[in-house]
Amino acid sequence: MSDKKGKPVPLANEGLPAGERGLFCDAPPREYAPAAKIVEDFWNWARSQSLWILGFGTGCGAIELRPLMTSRYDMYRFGIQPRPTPRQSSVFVIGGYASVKTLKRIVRSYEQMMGPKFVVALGSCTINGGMYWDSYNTIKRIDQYIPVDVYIAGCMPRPEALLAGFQELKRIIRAGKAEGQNEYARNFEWYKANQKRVIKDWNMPDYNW
Amino acid sequence: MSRAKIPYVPPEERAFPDLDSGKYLVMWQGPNHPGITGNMSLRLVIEGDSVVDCETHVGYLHRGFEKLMERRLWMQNFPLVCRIAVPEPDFNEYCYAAALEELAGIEIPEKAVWLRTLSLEMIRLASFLMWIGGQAGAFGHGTIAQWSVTMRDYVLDLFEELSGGRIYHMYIIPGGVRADVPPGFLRHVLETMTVVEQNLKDIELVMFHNAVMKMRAVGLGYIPRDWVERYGITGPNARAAGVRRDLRKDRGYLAYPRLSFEPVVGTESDAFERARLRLAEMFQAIDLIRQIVDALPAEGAFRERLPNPLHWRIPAGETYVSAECTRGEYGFYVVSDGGDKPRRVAVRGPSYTHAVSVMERLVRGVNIADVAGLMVSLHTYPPEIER
Amino acid sequence: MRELAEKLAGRYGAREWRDQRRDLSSVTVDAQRMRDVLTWLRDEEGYVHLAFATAVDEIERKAFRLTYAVHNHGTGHGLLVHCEIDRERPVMESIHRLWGQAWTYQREMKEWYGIDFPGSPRVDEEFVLEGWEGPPMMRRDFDSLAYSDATYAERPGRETRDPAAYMKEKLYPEADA
Amino acid sequence: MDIKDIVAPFAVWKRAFEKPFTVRKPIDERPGAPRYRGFHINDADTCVGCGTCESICMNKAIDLVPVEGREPSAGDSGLRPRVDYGRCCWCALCVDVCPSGSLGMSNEYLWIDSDPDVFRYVPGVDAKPWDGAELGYRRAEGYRLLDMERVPMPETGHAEGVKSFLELVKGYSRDQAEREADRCVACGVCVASCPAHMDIPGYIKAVRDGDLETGLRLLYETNPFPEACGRICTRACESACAIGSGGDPVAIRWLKRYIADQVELADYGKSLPRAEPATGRKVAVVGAGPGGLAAAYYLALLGHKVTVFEKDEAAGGMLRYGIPEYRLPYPALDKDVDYIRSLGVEIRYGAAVGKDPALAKLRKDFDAVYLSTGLPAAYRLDVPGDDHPRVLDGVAILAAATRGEELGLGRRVAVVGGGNVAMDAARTALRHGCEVDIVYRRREVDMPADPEEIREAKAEGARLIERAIPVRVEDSGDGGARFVWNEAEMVQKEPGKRPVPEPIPGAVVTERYDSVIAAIGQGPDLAYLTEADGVEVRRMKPVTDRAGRTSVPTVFAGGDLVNEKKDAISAIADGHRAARAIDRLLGGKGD
Repeated sequence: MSDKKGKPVPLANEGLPAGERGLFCDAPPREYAPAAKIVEDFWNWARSQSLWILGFGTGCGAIELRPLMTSRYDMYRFGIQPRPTPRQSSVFVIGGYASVKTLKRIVRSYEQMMGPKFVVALGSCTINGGMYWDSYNTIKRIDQYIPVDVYIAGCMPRPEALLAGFQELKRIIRAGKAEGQNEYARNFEWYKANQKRVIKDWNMPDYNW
Repeated sequence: MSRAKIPYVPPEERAFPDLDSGKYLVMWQGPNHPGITGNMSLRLVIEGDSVVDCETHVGYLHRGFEKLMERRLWMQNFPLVCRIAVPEPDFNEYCYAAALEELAGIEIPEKAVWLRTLSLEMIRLASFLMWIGGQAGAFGHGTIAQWSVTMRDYVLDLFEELSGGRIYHMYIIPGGVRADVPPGFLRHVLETMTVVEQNLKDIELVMFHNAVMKMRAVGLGYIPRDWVERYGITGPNARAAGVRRDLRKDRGYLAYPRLSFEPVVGTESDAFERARLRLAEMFQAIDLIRQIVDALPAEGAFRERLPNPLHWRIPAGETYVSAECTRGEYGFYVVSDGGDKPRRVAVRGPSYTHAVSVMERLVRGVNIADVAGLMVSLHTYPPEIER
Repeated sequence: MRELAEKLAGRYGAREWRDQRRDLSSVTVDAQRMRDVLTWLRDEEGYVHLAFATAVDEIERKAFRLTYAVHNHGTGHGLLVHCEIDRERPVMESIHRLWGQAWTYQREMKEWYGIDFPGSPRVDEEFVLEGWEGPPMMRRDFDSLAYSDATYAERPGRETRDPAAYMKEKLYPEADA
Repeated sequence: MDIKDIVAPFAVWKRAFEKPFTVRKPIDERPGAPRYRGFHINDADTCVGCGTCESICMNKAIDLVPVEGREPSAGDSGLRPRVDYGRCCWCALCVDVCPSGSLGMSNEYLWIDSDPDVFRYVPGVDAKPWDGAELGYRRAEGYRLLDMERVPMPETGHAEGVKSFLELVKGYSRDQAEREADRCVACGVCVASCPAHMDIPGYIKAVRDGDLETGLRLLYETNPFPEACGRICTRACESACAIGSGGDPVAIRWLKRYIADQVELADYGKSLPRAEPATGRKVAVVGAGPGGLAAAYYLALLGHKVTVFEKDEAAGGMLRYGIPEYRLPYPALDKDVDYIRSLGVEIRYGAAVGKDPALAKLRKDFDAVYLSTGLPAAYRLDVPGDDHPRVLDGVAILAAATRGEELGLGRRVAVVGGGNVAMDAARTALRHGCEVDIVYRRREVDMPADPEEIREAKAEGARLIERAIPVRVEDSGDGGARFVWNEAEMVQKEPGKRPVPEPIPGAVVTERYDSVIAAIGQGPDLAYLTEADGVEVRRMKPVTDRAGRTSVPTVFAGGDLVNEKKDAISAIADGHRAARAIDRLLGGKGD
């Protein structure tokens, strides 16, 4: 488990027999190669119509997702619904501030998500630290660690603002400009370096980077 | 459906199952899991489908409030404190404001007393409405949340009208409250209460006269009477165990001594009983809100003059102010060294006990499918554990 | 209350009794008698509820002041029991056998202040932090802002001007010349 | 469990026929509540750029930035707050605290962007869709985080005050001073307006902290006349005070006085800097008014040997001879002067430069000369008959009162003029039991005197005659004078300029007075400047640069003689600047 002194943890497959090393993922994420324009446009349209949100309440912004997913705002009618696991989700909502401990889970969940995937960041805290700008345990800019497609200002943004944010995300997706996932693949080393700079207990079970 | 009586095991004596024996499975529930309240996690050790051991892991929401508060002026902390417990920020605001007023020797105007009480009861109702949706959802009953969260939103609309904020109201400011009620507000309150009450009656019918709910919740998470003292359990969790304790009565703060209500006390102390008790407290909150609306003085100041917030110094001293929130005893321990910033602020959230010590103990022997229901039935908010 | 104050003083040498409110008092005892005091208060005087336990960094006095808040439901009276321990070698007797939730407070104090409670369950495990390499962060000599600035990148482009300095620069720059 | 538990849940179905909770178009149908705390709005013209919003913001979300087309001016820093929505928590403390009340919040809550760098703007300057929003959070009526009312100054009532020359203003007690100092937000907007650029926020903080030694030290850094200025300063700072943009300005002058009053002269030395080692250079200062003595003080601090030449028999200049005792008691002035003298400044009384000694001699005997001779010569009324023996000079009357001479004003007195000297003369006359008419050619609002002075003169019983243009003075034949004036109306001659009085034909009024006191202004007496000295003079003023250097390298000039403001604090500032320039001339560093 975690190394208390914060010394670099050995790679997870270190010392394993060669045959078992494959249990751990060594391959970095790849950029998505778009299909022919007309096909891709159709796919983008389809993607934009079914945004499946990962139900991970990373911060206080998650509280406004609850009204959004129930009858008053009813986001299902817009093709948005929460999913319990990253494997089924396409949208990651960063609900405000991210403590270092949560950031590690955010990174892991994000990497587990299937492409194409998008990130929506809520509130001041994700943009420039928000009210925790001087806290020792919260990061200030989420875009240093994972790519973000849409920001919604507010502390916290109301459900209506969230809906508007999702509409904006849909617009971007349809226009083929939601490039976060490719951004992450392109600048993987940079993101990893940033992540490792703040996450001292770097223990990601079945990844090897 | 017997109400299980769990033999007493001292909390510090854990089973420590032999994980290498092959009999057990270690499973993490959370932080990314629909069956967890907020952002925390449980490390469960499972044998078959029942839990034999549990460790709670908290800190995913740790922002270091208590450190940050030592860096900020007394008044600057006022917007900060409400963020400690997201679904019901007002208790933070009240405890912090009351502690400052006590240390600085400030008496707040009568009208502020009533408006604070109104605000606290409204958020109590809102918080319970949010909770009941979660409780029903944890037992596979999704409809309730569709109703109750909307009801909560109606209460939040009232807050928006009163204070200008939906979630973080920042209304109870040291010295009083920030604004008087807007015109027509009290009528809106009464109208909303009628709607909420109507819906709560439906919820009661559907959720509490429900075979599935009874089969799953009755007997789940039984808290023996003597655990209340042993673990420092407060609020509905304690009252459901038959302990008649309610700070609103016992401490008699704000306008509560002048309101007519009796703490709701249960007997059976299981998840079902706690849910029923909270439902009764929701009706009670509606009743209290109506009483407050009746008694609210029409005239008068709503705020006491304070020194310039930029150089406000509070005389050296310490105090602990507590209030009865939906989960139990919420308290602020504030130490001043006579400077313009707090020397130390410690926040006592009821979830600290309920979600860690009590949860770890209660979850043993529970079916994994019921862990979420049990957790919700303790009504915990992780941000107040780790601050 | 007077009576309790005298009993505490007589039995345990408690001092500095102060009534903060009608229903809240504070008292100081020696650290090595704290456990006895709390046991006695719980078992004999009805202070059965431990509301919280925490520490205050008295860095000027090179001490940690520990506070245990106990409450008597019968009389509705709360008591803040203080004791001081050495800041250089902070060790305190554990009370996890007195209250079932005390170990979390002790775990918290261990992580946040570096106060050790030998024998307390999981006291050496990380509590809210993960991979923390700095000093215990609630100590007053730990500068949160400096740490944050050094560790977490800020969005560039922020710059502010002091009104007095700006007006000087614009209106009477020669004053220093 | 009974049958009800099976059946009851089906009650849900009745909801199928009810109106759904769902909001059809949430964004359009649900604007923020009237009090909603949305994005900021700011009335950039009302805003004074004091930065109190920045100070109260716990998130460091607010920066003060220069904005285009807005330059600093008195009482406005020219900066405007920029809000970073990567920090803001919408607590609206900035709105609650804003002294001018310019800051507010709209009820707009939608701002979505893919670029995280856009979330900051200057409200009221950078155009946004929510500019001018009617709805949104405003500070509630009767609710302010800052106290907008000044702590009242204890004063002798007018009925009582007019009977004697005792000081009217009693001064703050410790508690009052600390409460008043607490109102300051330490923005520093006032500093630019003070001619001496005193560290006003600094010494107010010292009052707040009860640290009067630091306070005194800060005062003396820029002003060696705190007792005098704490009473009679024209206080441009208070007009610039940010708190004053929405309430009573902080009583900066009274707080200065409080510091000086509280510290005994014997204790001054403990907190004030000591003089540098003697440099052996000698400087002559002409005129022991505030400007001259200020120069002397700073020169002495720098280690120079200073000799002050004063034509009168006591030091203080206009502070002593022009300002009545009830406003500035002599012991207070003496305290300031005595401290300056304690640094080794020598004052030669009765030494009228020009007669004895001549300026040329000073230039020869001293390394530098500072001219601070002020404006001793009163202007005449400049109407026929202004040489009548009952037409008196206001400044001379005040000086005579200071010397304790018999004034012999008679019973009815007219004071002509609308400045502070006129008010002082009127109130002095009132204290000598006269009936006083103040005759002014424009309206009361046009008077250059301090509004407070005008108010008090009227309260003490002076009658104000506005819009009266003097025509002539005649002898009344019974030892008095008949003063004749023409009533006037105010005419706006040029748009944008202030209106001028035009005589109404035929509306001539004649009143008999025992004395007519002319207080319409003073001019310099430059008789001591001979051509041989070579100091260039233009329009009755020695030509100087900002540091007071004249055309002759070793001769400096300042104070009322040179500057436009013609008040004590400007003279002090001139003296300080000149002292630094002289020090540099004499080989020092000048600080």
